[in-house]
Amino acid sequence: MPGSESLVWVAAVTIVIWLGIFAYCMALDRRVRRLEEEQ
Amino acid sequence: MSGVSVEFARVSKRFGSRTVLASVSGTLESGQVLVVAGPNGSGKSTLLNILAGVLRPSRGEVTYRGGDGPVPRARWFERLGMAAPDMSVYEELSALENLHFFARLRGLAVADAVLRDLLVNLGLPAREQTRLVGTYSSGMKQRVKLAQAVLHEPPVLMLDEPSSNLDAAGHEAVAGLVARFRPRAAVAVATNDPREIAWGDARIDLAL
Amino acid sequence: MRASTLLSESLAVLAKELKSELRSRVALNAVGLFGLTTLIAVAYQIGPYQIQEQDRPHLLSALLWVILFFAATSGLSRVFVKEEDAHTAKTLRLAARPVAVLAGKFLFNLLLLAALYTFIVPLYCALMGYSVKGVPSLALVLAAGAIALSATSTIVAAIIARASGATTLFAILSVPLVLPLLVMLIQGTRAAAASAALAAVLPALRGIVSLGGATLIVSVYLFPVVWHD
Amino acid sequence: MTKTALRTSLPWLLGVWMVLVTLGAFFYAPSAEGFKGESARIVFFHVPQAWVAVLAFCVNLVASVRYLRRRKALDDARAAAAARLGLVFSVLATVTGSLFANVMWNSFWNWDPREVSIAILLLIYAAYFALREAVVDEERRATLSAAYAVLAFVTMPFLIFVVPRIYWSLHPDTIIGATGKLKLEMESRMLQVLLGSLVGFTGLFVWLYTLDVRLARVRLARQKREEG
Repeated sequence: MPGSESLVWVAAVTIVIWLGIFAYCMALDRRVRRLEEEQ
Repeated sequence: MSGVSVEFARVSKRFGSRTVLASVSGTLESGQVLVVAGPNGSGKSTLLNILAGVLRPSRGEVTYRGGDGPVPRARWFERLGMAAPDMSVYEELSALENLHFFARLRGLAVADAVLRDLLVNLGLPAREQTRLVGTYSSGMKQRVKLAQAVLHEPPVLMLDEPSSNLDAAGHEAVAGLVARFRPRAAVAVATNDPREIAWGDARIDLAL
Repeated sequence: MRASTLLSESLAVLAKELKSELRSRVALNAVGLFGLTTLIAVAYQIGPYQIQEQDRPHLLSALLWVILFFAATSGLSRVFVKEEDAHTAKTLRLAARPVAVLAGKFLFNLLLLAALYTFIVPLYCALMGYSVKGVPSLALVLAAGAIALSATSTIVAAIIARASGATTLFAILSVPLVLPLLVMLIQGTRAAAASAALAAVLPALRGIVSLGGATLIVSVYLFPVVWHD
Repeated sequence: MTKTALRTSLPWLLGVWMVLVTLGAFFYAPSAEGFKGESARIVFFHVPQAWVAVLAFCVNLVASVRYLRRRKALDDARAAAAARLGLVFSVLATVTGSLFANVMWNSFWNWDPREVSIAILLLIYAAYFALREAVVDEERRATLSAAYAVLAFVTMPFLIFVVPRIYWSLHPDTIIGATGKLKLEMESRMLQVLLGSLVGFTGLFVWLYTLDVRLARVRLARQKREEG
């Protein structure tokens, strides 16, 4: 199983990027839901 | 062609956030002149464009009722003649070449003499008719535009500020045209010119 | 009711296009001069002797089509752009059936391309030392290419005619649509140059004709929507 | 499971899913032979992005055809939303593709057939938005961009079948086949991660797409209320 140092580091960066995108999308989701309730 | 009437119900038009027409209704009856009056920007041209089918209304319906029932929108143009400030004729062709082109497009084999007389009646002398429209004055161009609107004897005639750029003689020629078409066609005139408003059997006043 | 057929109306539009083009010669000048100047520039820079032997087949056919494509884009959008600029579009909308307008403009663009090809291609072969073994098959590829290119350009011209910055938009919108066509045309031209046998160009021809045909068919449905509001 | 309960829980599921996919891509899947180092792992992200770019194009086409038939502003909003995402994912696919090409053949662009098709799809999206920017009137913008989407769709089959076949003859040595799937023998674990990633990226596309459409729905409702 490839467990080399750099791979762990790249995986970590990818996950951080994904969590950033995910948080941004969740915020968007909440704002849209609030706008819909205002309708 | 048999008489055609144009009914329009609750026609509205919005461009983005600006409402140009708010629920306008009425009918263009055959044998009648309907005047559409109102200040600049009140939507006179927009209403005519919607009635002519070149513009879709945001809301409301327009129906052309011919002898045998409603006419599909794709065929309104066959029963319609229109002249408007934003409708030009081809400058690189002569007046006669323009009229022959539009006649052929409408599938009409119109004799050269008929077209010459039509232009003469509208005040464009014979010797000018073979020169390129690009060399014409705006009044002469307006006369060619009016000729193109009536050469196929349409049952529906829509004139948007027909006397624009015309001298007194030109205005008389338009008055003659409207008088000739009123008995057997549905005529609509969008105008602010009091002389043209007087032609109206019925009238719609659009506000800003 | 409708005495005339679609054909006579389309021919009326074509006749008008030809008459007004021969009088103003704007599209002809654009296409002709653009083609000629690019050809001279390319011929002067590259010339027949500087390309190695094994690269010649592909490079010469690719260069030919780059010149022909960009020369064409400089003039093909005029058919509809000038109608909007001169405000004659609305008059035409209220006088003609959409398909007749599309057919007339398509035929005009086709003739414009035919004129461009007959003017530039022989000159190109001479200046670049491009020896073509299968001239009839090359003619076939050029004809099929003209039909397909005219079909795509006419409908794209109709789409951009009422947008601002129409001429630049025309190039941006037609490039992605024409790229697959150019690839096939280049391959067909190479095949025609390499062998006199007609069979050599058949694969490319099939692709060009079917793409051109598909575009024409979809244009007939799309044009009325684009032409009328 | 009411609709709202589903709508709140699905994103979290997607969040966890993608973390698992990333872990799988780097640790669960074995490294592929015949590749320089671990570069092949980018395929777990590159292929799904290319797939979503094509998927978005199809969604855009359906919405465009529906707009041309019903002329509903919401259909235009759907078409634009799908095209926006399509543009983003085709850029991502092109970038990851060229990164991979750079590692493998030390050239950022080597005319690999599938890359050319994705790049042309990117050009189509760019042209689509250039058109939308250039037309002011909303209804005309919707009609013209819908017409262009349908026209572009007609050239797609030629893009996918003709271009690769011709480019293939230019570069017979590329291992990325014209069919869009990597030619290397896919070990079952690799395949599982790739499919997981495909599902994840598709989920991301659907989520963003629905967000965009819900936003458009709110904007249109407000516009109708102002106009009413």
